[in-house]
Amino acid sequence: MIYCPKCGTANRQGSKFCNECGSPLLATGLRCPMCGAMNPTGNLYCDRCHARLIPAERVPPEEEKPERVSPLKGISLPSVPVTEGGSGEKWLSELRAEAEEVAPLPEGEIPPWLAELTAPAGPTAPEVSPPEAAVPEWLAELEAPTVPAAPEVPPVEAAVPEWLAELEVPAGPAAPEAPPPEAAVPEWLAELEVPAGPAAPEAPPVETPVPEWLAELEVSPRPSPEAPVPPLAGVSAPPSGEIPDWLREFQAAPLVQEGSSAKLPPIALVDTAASAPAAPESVPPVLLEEETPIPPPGEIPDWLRAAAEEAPPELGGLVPAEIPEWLRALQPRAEAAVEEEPAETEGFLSGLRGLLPIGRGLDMPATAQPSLPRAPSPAAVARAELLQGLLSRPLMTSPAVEAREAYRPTGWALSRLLVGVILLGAILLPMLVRLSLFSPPVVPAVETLFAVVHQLPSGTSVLVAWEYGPAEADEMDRVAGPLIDHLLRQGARLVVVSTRPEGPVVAEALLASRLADPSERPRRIANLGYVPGQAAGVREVLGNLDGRTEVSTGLPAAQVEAIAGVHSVADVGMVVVLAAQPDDLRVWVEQVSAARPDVPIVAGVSARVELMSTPYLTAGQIRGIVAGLTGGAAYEAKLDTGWGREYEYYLNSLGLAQMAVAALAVIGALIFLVGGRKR
Amino acid sequence: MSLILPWLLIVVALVALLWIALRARRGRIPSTRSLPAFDQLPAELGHSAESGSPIFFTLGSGAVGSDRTLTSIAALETVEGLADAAVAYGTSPVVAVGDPTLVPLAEDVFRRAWNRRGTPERHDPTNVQFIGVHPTVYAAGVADLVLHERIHGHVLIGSMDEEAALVTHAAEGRGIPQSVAADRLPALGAMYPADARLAAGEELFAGPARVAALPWYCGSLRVQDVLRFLIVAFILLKVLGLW
Amino acid sequence: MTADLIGLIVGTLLTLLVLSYILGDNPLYRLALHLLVGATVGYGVAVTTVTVLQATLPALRSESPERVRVLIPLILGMLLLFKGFPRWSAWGNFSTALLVGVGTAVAVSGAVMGTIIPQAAAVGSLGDWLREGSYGLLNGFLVTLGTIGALLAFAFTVPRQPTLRRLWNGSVGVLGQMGRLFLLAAFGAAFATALTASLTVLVGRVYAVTAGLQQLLTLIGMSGG
Amino acid sequence: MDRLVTRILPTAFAVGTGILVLLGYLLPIPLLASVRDELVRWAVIVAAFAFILGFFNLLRVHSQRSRKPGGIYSVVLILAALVSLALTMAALLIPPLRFLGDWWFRYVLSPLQATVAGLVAFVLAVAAFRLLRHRREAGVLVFLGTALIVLLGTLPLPVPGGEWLATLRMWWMNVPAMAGMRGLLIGVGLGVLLVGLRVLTGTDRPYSE
Repeated sequence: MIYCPKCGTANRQGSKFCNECGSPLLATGLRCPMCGAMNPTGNLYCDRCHARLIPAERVPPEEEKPERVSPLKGISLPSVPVTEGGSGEKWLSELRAEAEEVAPLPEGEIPPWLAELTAPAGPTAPEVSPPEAAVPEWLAELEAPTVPAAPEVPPVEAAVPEWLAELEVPAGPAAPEAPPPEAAVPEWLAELEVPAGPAAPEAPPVETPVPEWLAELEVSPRPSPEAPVPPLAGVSAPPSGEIPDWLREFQAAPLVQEGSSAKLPPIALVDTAASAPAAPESVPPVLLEEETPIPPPGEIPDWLRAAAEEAPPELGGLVPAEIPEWLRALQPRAEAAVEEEPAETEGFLSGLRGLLPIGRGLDMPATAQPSLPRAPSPAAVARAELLQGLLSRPLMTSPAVEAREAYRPTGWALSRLLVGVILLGAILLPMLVRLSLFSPPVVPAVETLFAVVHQLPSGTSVLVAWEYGPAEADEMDRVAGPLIDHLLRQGARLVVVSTRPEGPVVAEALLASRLADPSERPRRIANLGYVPGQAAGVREVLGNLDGRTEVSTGLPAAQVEAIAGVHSVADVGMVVVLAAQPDDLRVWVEQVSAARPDVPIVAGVSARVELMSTPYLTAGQIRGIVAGLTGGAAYEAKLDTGWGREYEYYLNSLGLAQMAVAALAVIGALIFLVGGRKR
Repeated sequence: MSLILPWLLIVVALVALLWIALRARRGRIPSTRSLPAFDQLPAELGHSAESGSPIFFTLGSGAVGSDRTLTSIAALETVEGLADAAVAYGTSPVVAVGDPTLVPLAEDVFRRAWNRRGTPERHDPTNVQFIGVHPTVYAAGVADLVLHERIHGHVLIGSMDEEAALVTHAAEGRGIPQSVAADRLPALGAMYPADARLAAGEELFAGPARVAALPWYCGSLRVQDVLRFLIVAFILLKVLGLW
Repeated sequence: MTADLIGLIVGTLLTLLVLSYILGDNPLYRLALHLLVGATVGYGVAVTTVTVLQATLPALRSESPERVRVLIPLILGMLLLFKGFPRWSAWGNFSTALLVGVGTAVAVSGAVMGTIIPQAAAVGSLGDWLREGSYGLLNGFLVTLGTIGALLAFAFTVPRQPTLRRLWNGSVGVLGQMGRLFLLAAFGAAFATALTASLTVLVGRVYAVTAGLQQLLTLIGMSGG
Repeated sequence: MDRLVTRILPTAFAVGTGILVLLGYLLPIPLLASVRDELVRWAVIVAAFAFILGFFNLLRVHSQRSRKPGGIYSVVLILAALVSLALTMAALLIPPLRFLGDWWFRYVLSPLQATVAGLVAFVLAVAAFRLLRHRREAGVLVFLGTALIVLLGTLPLPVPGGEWLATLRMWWMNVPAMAGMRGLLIGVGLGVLLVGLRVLTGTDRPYSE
């Protein structure tokens, strides 16, 4: 439980705001980078594995702390302050981006993808206490929500992968640029060191800080008389505290003054080609000391051979491991004899060799002497081949998280084919076998529309809003056809306008097919074309009808006879709206009733608009409506314009197709009711 | 039509919004009920980062400048709530828009997310795709993308009608988990039987509050509830003939 | 005449390619679809730019104050094109600001004056219902219950105090459950009407293809025979 | 200077135009109404430029994709876009070439758009078939029941129950479905209103840096 700092209420783990007073809940714990245990925010060391939680460096004062730019609750994000004008070179920001993705988060908050890796796969979404009665999944009111409980993605194994645990820099503000002065030395290595002297190293280490995982491979460079140094590189120190005596004799002379934590390169990656001074025989050579001449491979140094022959009995049954051939080949050795280099005599660097003499050539740039490449010795060639072999081996990485290949839902192709075949069959059947299953129904709205159009005096001009394009033409042509035909028969003069780019072209096609005598076209029909801008365009065109150009003839509208005497919507006897979308109907009804409330408005709409259009019908704003193919068929039956044959085809096909889909829905319901829910 | 009622509604809404904004500043942020369509998006984003394939957003064809503007803006804010997380994971989602006015606004969402992260040059403007002007053509184009691109999850949020069924059909065919938020009735009729977590009608506008959880988003949901009760009272008064 | 014949062949062929999606997603369908997406965008760009330019250019040439009123949107339009280049994208903020501002106002006024108030007021009163006879009362009551229920089904925030919360669940929660059923009725009706509309279009397309094929067969028969 | 041009001025501009246009709707003052119409006309012109932006976005996306496997489709798309642009421009601007534009619209665009609209019926049918696989709560019966009533009531079979089904459909659409639709539309209206107020008060700034 998390206790709210303001009102003390106990809130559930992981909630971001207090349930009682709503104040944001501060971070409630620090996760130990080594063992993952959660520690109270105040801890310096982890309770379980005593690893240091907060690095020893100075905590940046308040104003330097990067202010959280986007306080995104629920998603714990490494937020990076926006650096004005880009920060340094591009490679640095990319490095920062990768380092940030790997480095742990400042307040101990772990990004969900990682939290999933460490914590057992639990619900990661920040749960807000959902009130009992309010439905968890919005429609699952009577029964458990159908949301698939088990996430499809197989939960990633909970244990932190080994490579990630090592890579994590110890918790604490992970500013990658600021080199941590001293990597937290693991427990077992700390014991081998001399208990840290009070004097913290004044001179910051010259070499670059060695990352944690690399430090483990090195032998502690600070041998002290009491704690001898294990002789061989790479041999990890015995875990128990006391040092076996076989080890003690290999103890090297105190080379480095106590207290200096100079970090030497871990493995003797010594550039033996450089003119390193030959260490005098008297000082027992330590493999890692830079200046020690390494005997050529095959020829064992006498101190090692002595140790090998002696095989001191008290080894406690430990047979001295003989060095395998491939490791010996890797053993570096001195290539050329190097001349003597005087050791330093005084100052705190006394005893060190190979130091740059003060004054001589310090100002000279360190140029490498170009040594002519001699024929590489067979050993070097062998080493190179071995390295090449290692590199050419395929990279063994953790099994790549293959893209979760989407599983195909069961019976998908089968149900798709079944529905397709039945649907096409139902549509084609009336063409093969002459059916007369369905006849045009009697629709009250069509009756009123027919009556309104019937009493229209001859010669009145009618404004037609053509709000459909080619995609809806197959349905809307059959809805609008009889209505337009009836208007033309009544002697009305049509003024066509559209707020869709494709409207005028589709209008031309239908008007041409429905006008009995094409020569009467200029007298009967004026197509004013496309008006951009939904409601604003409509308002504009209602105010000024004859100011536009007629599409089919290209003449200005004033010269077209069909629109003579009509300047605005005030001069129009009726408005017909042919709408395939509910919005278009609403826009036209609002604008026309606003501009001229008493003009009769009728509509021819698609089936999908029928549900939204009934309020206008009941409110009296629209006098009559013909909706969908059934409406068109009913109107055609009353008008009998000779298109009856086509309507019969359409009606039967549509009726059968609807029956087919209804049957499919019921069958599907039974199948999947019995067959079981989605896995 | 008298203009008193619209003024009354807008003024009351403004006053309620300012009052709740003050309460939110004092820490009293209302907790909202959970909406599965949005609550699982952050986790979905994590999985998508793991699998390396992006999440696909279908923003619909609601033109900015028309009366569908605010549905598209709510959808953009939901995507913006996820943009910072997506950018932090390095997988920036693919967004398909059906109206040209949405192209600049959608690109800005990700460009600013990369700017906030400090690496503006990693912004790839082609992750916002303008597909087709006509709604049905847009839906068919998006369905083709969903069928053939490597995507991890599909989120449909915005202004669409029943042609949205083309997109959810394609995503269901590939077994891709989907979240759908639609506010138009034909779309809701087509989306209810689809294989998707549904947020219906007004719940689309709760998307930003659930994904980004900023105080003023949660506050405005509380205002919607306040207005809801006022309208219920108005309806009851009208039924009793007192208005 | 040959243009119509070629057109008929092309139209019928393209319709068949798109209908083949019913049997399964195939490369031919994808070709036809990509052709459609490209053609629609090309058509849209052409119509919009020509219409807008035809509306603005004459005003630009005339010396009247009308010029200024047209110049500003054209400049804003040019600025919007900067959004195509991420580096100067910020300069297009004015144009998107105009689109968002105007769009917001249009949407808010549409929502308030076109949807909320008319729909809330359309519930009618007891008097109206009684005038429609005994059924009127039942219908009116059901519509009111359903509207209020559907509205309360979306309630987002819940009171925190336990006592208030129990009261809330008892009242708003129950009404919300019922409202959800009315919402599902609306979804079912929307589904059915949308299905009827698109089925009509599908029937029309199948008829167009069969008519086209029959016409081509007769032509081939005629020229062959 | 940077903050002023990319943040403060656009915010002022958006809030200003928004409030002006909204007042144009809410106050019956002719001056405000003309300012409102003028600003809406500006938005239409700027939207046309957005179309050009969208067109180049399409070309850029698909030219990139045409280099990847399966790029032939993107090549077809780019060609179709350019041909369609040229033919329609010619049809609108050069009267003698008008028949080309009409041919392209009538025999390529229309059949394709109509047939894709027809596919919507197929996918809706598949969704109806698999309805119980995705939704398992009691409410699905209301959805299925309503869909069947409205679907079968549209074109009743000439069987005796046919007439009764048509009247049941009429009632079902005018009472339960209408009530649900009304609640939904009012709810969506509230959502739109609140997002609008957040934009008009400058809280949400999708346009600003």
